[in-house]
Amino acid sequence: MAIQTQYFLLLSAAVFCIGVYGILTRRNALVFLMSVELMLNAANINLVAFSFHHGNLTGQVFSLFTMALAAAEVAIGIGIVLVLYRNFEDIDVTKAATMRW
Amino acid sequence: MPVAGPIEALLAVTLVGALAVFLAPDEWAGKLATAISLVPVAVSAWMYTAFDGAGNALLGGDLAFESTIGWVQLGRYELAYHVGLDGISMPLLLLTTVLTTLALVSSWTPIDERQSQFYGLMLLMEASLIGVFSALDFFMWLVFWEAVLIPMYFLIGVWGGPRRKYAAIKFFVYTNVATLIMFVGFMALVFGLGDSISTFDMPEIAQALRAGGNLSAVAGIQPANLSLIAFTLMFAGFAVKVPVFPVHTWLPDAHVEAPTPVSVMLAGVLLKMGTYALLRFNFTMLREVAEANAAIIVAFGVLSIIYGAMLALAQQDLKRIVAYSSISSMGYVIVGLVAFTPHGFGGATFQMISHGLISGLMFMTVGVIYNETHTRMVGDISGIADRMPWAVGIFVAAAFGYMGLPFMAGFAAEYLIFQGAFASSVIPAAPLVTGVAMFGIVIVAGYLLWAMQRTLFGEYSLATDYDVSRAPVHDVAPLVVLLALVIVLGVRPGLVYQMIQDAVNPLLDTALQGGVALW
Amino acid sequence: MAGAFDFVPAIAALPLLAFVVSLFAGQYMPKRGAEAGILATAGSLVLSIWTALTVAGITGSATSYNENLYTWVAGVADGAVTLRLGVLVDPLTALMLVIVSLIALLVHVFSLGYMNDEGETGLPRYYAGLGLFTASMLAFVFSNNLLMAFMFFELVGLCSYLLIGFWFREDGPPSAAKKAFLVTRFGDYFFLIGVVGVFATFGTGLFAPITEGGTVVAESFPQMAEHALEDGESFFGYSAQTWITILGMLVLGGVVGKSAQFPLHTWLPDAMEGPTPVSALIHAATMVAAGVYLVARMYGFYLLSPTALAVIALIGGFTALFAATMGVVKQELKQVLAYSTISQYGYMMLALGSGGYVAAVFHLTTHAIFKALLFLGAGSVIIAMHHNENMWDMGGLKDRMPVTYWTFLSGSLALAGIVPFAGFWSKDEVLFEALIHGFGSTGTLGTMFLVAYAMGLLAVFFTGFYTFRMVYLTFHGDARTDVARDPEPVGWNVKGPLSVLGIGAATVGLINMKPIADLTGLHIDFLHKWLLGPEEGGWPALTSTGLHHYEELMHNVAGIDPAYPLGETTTLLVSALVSLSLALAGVLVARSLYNEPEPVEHTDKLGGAKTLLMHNYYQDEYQVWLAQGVTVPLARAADKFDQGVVDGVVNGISSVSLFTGSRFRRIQSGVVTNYAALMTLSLVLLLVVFVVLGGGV
Amino acid sequence: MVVDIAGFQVADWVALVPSLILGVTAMLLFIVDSIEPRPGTSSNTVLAGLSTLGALGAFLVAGYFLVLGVGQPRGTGAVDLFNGQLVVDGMSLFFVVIVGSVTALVTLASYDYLEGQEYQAEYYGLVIMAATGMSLMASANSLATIFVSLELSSLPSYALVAFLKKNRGSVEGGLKYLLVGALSSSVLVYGISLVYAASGSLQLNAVADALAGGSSVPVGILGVGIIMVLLGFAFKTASVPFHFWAPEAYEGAPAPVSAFLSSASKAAGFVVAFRVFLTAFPEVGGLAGGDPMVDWVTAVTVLAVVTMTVGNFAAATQEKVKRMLAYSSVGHAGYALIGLAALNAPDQGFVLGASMMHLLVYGFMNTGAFLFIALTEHWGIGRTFQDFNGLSTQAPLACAAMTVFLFSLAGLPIGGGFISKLYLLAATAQAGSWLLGAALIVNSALSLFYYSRVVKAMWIEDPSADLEVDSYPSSLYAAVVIAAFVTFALLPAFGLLSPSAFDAASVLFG
Amino acid sequence: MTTRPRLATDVNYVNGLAALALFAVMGYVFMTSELGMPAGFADGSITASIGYAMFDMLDQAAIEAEGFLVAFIVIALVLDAALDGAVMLARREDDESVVAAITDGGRPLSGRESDGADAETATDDVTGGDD
Repeated sequence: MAIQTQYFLLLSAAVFCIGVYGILTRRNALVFLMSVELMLNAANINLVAFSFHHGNLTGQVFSLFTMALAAAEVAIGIGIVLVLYRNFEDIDVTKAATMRW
Repeated sequence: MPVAGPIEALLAVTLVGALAVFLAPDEWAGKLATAISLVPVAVSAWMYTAFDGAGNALLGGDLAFESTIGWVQLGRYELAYHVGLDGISMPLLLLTTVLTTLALVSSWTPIDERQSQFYGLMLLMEASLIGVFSALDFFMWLVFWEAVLIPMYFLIGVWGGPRRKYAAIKFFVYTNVATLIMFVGFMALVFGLGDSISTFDMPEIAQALRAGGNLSAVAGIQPANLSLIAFTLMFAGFAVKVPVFPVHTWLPDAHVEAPTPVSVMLAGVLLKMGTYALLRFNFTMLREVAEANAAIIVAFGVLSIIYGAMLALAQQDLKRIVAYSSISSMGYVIVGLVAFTPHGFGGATFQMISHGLISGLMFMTVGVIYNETHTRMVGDISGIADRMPWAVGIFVAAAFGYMGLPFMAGFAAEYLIFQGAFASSVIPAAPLVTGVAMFGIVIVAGYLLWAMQRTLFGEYSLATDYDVSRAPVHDVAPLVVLLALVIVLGVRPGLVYQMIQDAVNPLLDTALQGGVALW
Repeated sequence: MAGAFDFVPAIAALPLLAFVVSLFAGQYMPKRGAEAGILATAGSLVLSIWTALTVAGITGSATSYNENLYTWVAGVADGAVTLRLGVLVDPLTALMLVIVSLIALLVHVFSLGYMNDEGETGLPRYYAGLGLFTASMLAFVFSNNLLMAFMFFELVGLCSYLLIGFWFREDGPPSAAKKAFLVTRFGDYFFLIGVVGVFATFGTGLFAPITEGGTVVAESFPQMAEHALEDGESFFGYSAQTWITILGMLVLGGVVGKSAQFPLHTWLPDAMEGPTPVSALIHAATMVAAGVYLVARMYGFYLLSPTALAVIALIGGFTALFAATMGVVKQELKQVLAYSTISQYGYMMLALGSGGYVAAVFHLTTHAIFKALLFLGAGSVIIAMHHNENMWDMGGLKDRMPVTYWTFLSGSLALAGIVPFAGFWSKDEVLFEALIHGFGSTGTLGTMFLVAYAMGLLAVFFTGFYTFRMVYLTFHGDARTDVARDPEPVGWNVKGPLSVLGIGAATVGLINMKPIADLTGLHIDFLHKWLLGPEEGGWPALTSTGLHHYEELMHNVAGIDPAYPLGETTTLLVSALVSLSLALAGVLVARSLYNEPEPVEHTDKLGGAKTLLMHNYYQDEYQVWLAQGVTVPLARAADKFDQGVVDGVVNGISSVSLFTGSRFRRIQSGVVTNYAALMTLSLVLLLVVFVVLGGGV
Repeated sequence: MVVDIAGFQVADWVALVPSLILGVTAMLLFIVDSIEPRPGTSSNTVLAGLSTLGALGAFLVAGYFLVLGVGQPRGTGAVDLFNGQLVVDGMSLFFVVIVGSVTALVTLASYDYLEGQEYQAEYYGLVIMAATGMSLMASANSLATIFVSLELSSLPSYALVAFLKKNRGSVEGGLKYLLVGALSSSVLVYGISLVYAASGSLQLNAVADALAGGSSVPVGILGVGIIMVLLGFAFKTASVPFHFWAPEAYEGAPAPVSAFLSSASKAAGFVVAFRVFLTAFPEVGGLAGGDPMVDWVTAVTVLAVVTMTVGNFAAATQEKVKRMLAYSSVGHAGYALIGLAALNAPDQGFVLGASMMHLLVYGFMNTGAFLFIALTEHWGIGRTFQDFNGLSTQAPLACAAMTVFLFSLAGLPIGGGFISKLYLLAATAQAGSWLLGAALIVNSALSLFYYSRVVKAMWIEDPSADLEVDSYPSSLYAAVVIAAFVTFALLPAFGLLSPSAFDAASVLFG
Repeated sequence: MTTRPRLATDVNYVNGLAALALFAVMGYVFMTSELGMPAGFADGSITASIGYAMFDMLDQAAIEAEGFLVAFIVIALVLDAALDGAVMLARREDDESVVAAITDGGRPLSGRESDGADAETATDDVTGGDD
């Protein structure tokens, strides 16, 4: 007896929203990136779950790409956080707010 | 069909000439531009004599100097370079070329910096204006129509008076919005014509619309309402250019700030674009709507006449006086157009020409006086007739021309408009409305006479610290030419009125039914 | 065969040529352009006389002439009227042409003395103005349609403006010029509506039908109106009767303005700021007559509307009295003459309104002569007085300038209406016609005529009084100033015209001595016959501008008939005696008050009325108030409204947009966390709207 | 598989040559970078030349293909590659033309701009890599391909924005771009996962087929997915509400990068959006008639109105020219969104074609405008409007070019922007989308106001005493002038490309 | 100075509400959706099928999937680009001298004192902003 797919959806939504919550409430750039990872993985949950639901592997395969991409994104992200620190002496994302309006 | 006709020659000469003038050194840019602009004058004068058009350009008349080249295929619609003249556009074209040359000559004195840019832009503007009056493909017409704004923006913005930046941007944005609104209206019509139309050729569209029954619903709006909406949008758009109360406020600012030659072009030709477009679009293509809403339209016309004149009465700045009176004068055109009578249309078109000449003359004269006195305020000058007899003499003549003195062009135009409007079967209570509109001729006399009394006559005094002497010949010469033209047209209106009538009469040929009134 | 009629256009063209020559070449001529004007007006006079002789049948069979000569605007489409210029010559025209060109010539000559000899500058401009005026006036006179008449009517207004404002360096003349043009423009506004209306209604503005070989090829608008009235047509939703009245009243607006009738008379006294020859020519003899002439010209039209006639008569009668009373207290020579002019034109209007067509034309003729004379005489005095016009500074000039005095006296007697001078005959006829038509006409029309008559009669007394007050103050008594003791002598060019006119003023009344004719049965009412036509049947019926036709209309349409309460002859004599004795009474009162060596002002005796009269019944004040107290504030208010509201909305839209923009950019707080929050919120919002509420679930 | 290109029977992947050229160029640049003896020693000329050539090659080949009819009904018909993972049709080639031309201009201009900078090889490599991603986006026909190619264009862009490592603005812009981008890409991928959940496919045509069934589709899940996908693309196109990165990134980034992102990247975002929504979701949106399951047309309409309004209104009151252009870029995204919003029109191809043409013209005029900013940065005259005062006295040619850009952006007939904007307006009229039309008019007017502020500064205001332009960098100038010429030429020569756009657009509507 | 993650004390909980709202909406939509029972996979090696799918060898896969070859190649490029970009950003210059920051012009910026940089990191002369 397979679990109702809806509950996977609920789980992924929860993970997604936790990621969003992290982004919204925390100022640390690294935490920001981590939260994004959570959101990407929420998508992966869906992909895998619905891969099973639909009986094709498209979603599963795609989830692998998502992971790879997450890695690439973090690479660039870390790079930027580095230069951010060099310029602003901090990795608080709210500190880098010289340009606005 | 020949591709290189005289209209192409006009466009080419002005555009290439503009380029040449841009690159010319300041010292002789003015002379060069004037020399170049004589070519269009000569060509258009020749065109006038060789004019062989008949009927209305949009209603299947024979066009003079027509040429067509395919331009762009846009979706289903074919845009073309299509130019040609009829009895309405020929005089306006002539007005443009003549007035440009005279304005260029009148620039020699006041324009003393960045001259090559100034004269280049003036020629660019001439090119655009020639395009506006000769184009018969809507999109191409629109290109020229909007292209006029660009030189105008710079001409006011760079060489204008103290508030030139404000005036320039106001003019720019105001008229641009108007164009966009008008565009939506026209496109709604084109879409309403549906598959029967696959071009933006104005004659084709006009004939399809006048044939009746070709409109279909667009986006759920039924044909009758569609044409009403389109009419309203187009009227609103063109009204800004005319300008009609209450969308006129860009005009006084633009006029006051613009240097004299630019004011001349603005009042002399640019305002006519609005009424020309009204005639070509609203009153030709959607005649039935115009007739159904004649009461409202004529109300705008009369309001412009009286209100504009009242405003002129309250002004102290000579240029502002003339500017507001332009609003008043253009109101007559609206009244004439909406009369839907031969003399109404003809007189309105004739008024475009005559007001072009007379307001140009007025602005130039004010400019000549300004060149010497460096003030235009009524209270600052008096008795200037003592020092500049010829300029003042022409001023007086111009002012009387403006007041509609017989045997000057203005009287012919206004009389014909009144004659047309009085007998109109479209305007409700036509005699009464005409009578009210005519009261403008009293107010115009009031403010012009008042201004003349204060500035030209009395004991000589000047508030500014300048030594006033007689105006140089090249300042006065354009005035003389214009005055001569005004008188010639006043004595013999038929010189242009014949071809105008020939072109406007077809507008009245078929009675159209089914216009929806706004209320 | 080139007859006189082929040269009629040249009557106007010659002075026009003089205008051009004077304007551009005047400064190179010894008399600064006067030569051109004199030659041209002399030529015009000759041609006019030739024309008049032709009309009279002296050079052949009597004839008239009416042709369109120039198509000004051709109406191509159906229903588009064609506007033409043409020439109409009939007895009225011919008479007026002679008057105008004669006085123009005399004034040109007089100007040599008044302007050239006084060393004025700007004379080419002056003579150009005179030339243009003469041309326009003459062309107005022979206009064959209403539009052409209007066009030249306006042109004479322009010339009036230019000539009043001739001394532009002073403050007064430009202001007076402005006022003159503006007030007449106000009248012309109605006139123009009338013109447009006539053309719109009848499709033509012809005064008289154009005939060809005895058949009418183009009908005139009075005739068409007549037919419309008979056929009971209606125009623009009005019955023909009402509409004709409306049109007539509209045209009357121009008449009232130009002929300085109440309430648009206020410009004329101010117009005296202009050079005196100009006053003589334009503001006394000719241009001011244009209004009256116009009514006479289209008399066939006015006769169709009793209402219009009554209004004309009342305006005329009232103006005659009203202006005469104001003339009583004036201190300046030309002011007295100005009010007198207004008053005299009132008589003409009275005559026209009450069916006295011949009387009106008669008075027009005599008045042109004697008023021109008076103005030129005044001009002569002014030269002598070094341009001081105040009568209280004069006195005793009688002995020092006899030519001026005697001619002036001739004019004054004519003006006062003392037998046998010209004014007596014409004024008497005016009053007589008003009287008998007042008794004879039915209903309120007759009453109106009688009221108008009463006012006109009363004015006779005042006329006699102010005229001789003027004469006594100016010429009699002791000289009151040094200048008056030693006035500047005037030359032949002043005396010549004065003499011509002085003789005219004494004799011109002889052309229509109606009372004598009636009493003696002699046919010496030449003017009456002139207007009636050479034959018993009058002018060919087709012309429709003949007196015969008018008399028919008066009887048939307007219901104006003569009635003689005391019998025909007695009424005639009583009427003449009453007016003559009133005039004499006026003269005698003036004599008793002012004919003494050291006259003093008696105006204080008038009490409160003095202030009223000195202020011209506050007519100027209320008109100035209308202009400056009502119109200007209204214009200012409109300006405020325009700047504040109309333009304010435009600027407001711009400000609001920019303010909105400055708020919108605040959304971009610079803090990336906030961005994320906004993104999340908008995601939630979109989901709610388009998924939850959008029927997705 | 073989297709017929200009009479030659060639393998179907040949249709992909434009993208391949870009990809190969990117690889070459990496090789140059990695074999250089010491970092920064590679010749700027070689790098810039190579990238410009590559971009130009892609542009020319794509343009040539368009002319030949590759991928279009009159030629080969749409070329499906790799089982529908990629498709080469008129639209993809059209957008490769945009991307290629913009990239060429940007790399050309960068030659001068980067003078004396380190990491030039990386710079060009990243630019061309991003361009490769964008060209692939134009061809991507599966959500998977779309996602990865979108990331291929995004990730180098983050680095490019932060390219000036010692400049706080640049770094801050890069950071914000990255963070918003990361958030957006997770929203996008989550949306994709939900679309997959609803349809069981990622390939667009398969998605459309699966969703066409109707009754069994979980509409709610699909709706959330579609909205999230839409927002994911909104990020790429800098549309509200995912536009927040744009003003800062454009302002902080080196100006050529701003040009690149605001023109090419935006265009690529639009092509993806067009393709996804019109290939996969037409029936869902009710375009085939009937009630929409998920009314994304209305959603896009709302986004379009809000985007153009926010962008233009915020731009109106800016003090810095570059930031103004950044906001105006947001505004133009709103205009281009009309292509997906005014689809109630009977002639949908007209609407979409207008939008595509606008993006093409926009590519030149906006790139030109930002490159002009690059020029001013090169001169170091400052960034505010006042700093531009009287610039025309020093650099009339460049200022004239800038005037052409700005007026064309404002929709005046001095460049192709006139026609394209009017066509968008016409599209709203045809669809009866009065709201869109009114918003377009209001915003257009406002944009005229703020664009002309720059013009006013350059031509009307008097220069301050210390304004001095001491150098006239040739390649930057060349890029600006070429862009100006093309912008202007697109007015009379609009018809050269517009048939391609309208044909390509019409095809998508069957 | 944050150099490593710490328990945040300055968390912005208000913003967090947005996340909760999002969860509420998503949860509502998901839980009200009708989803049938999962179909499950066909028999065969999932891992192998994934591999085949990645290289477009779909005819050999036991379980159906779409091809991912293009995505595979592209992801390679993405990683490449990311690496390049990350290295470029992360690399520390030997020479700590300040390179002229091009985006900041040589002239004072108006109206923003805090813009630009501290004295030691930027060449900006932030004195006397005029507006």
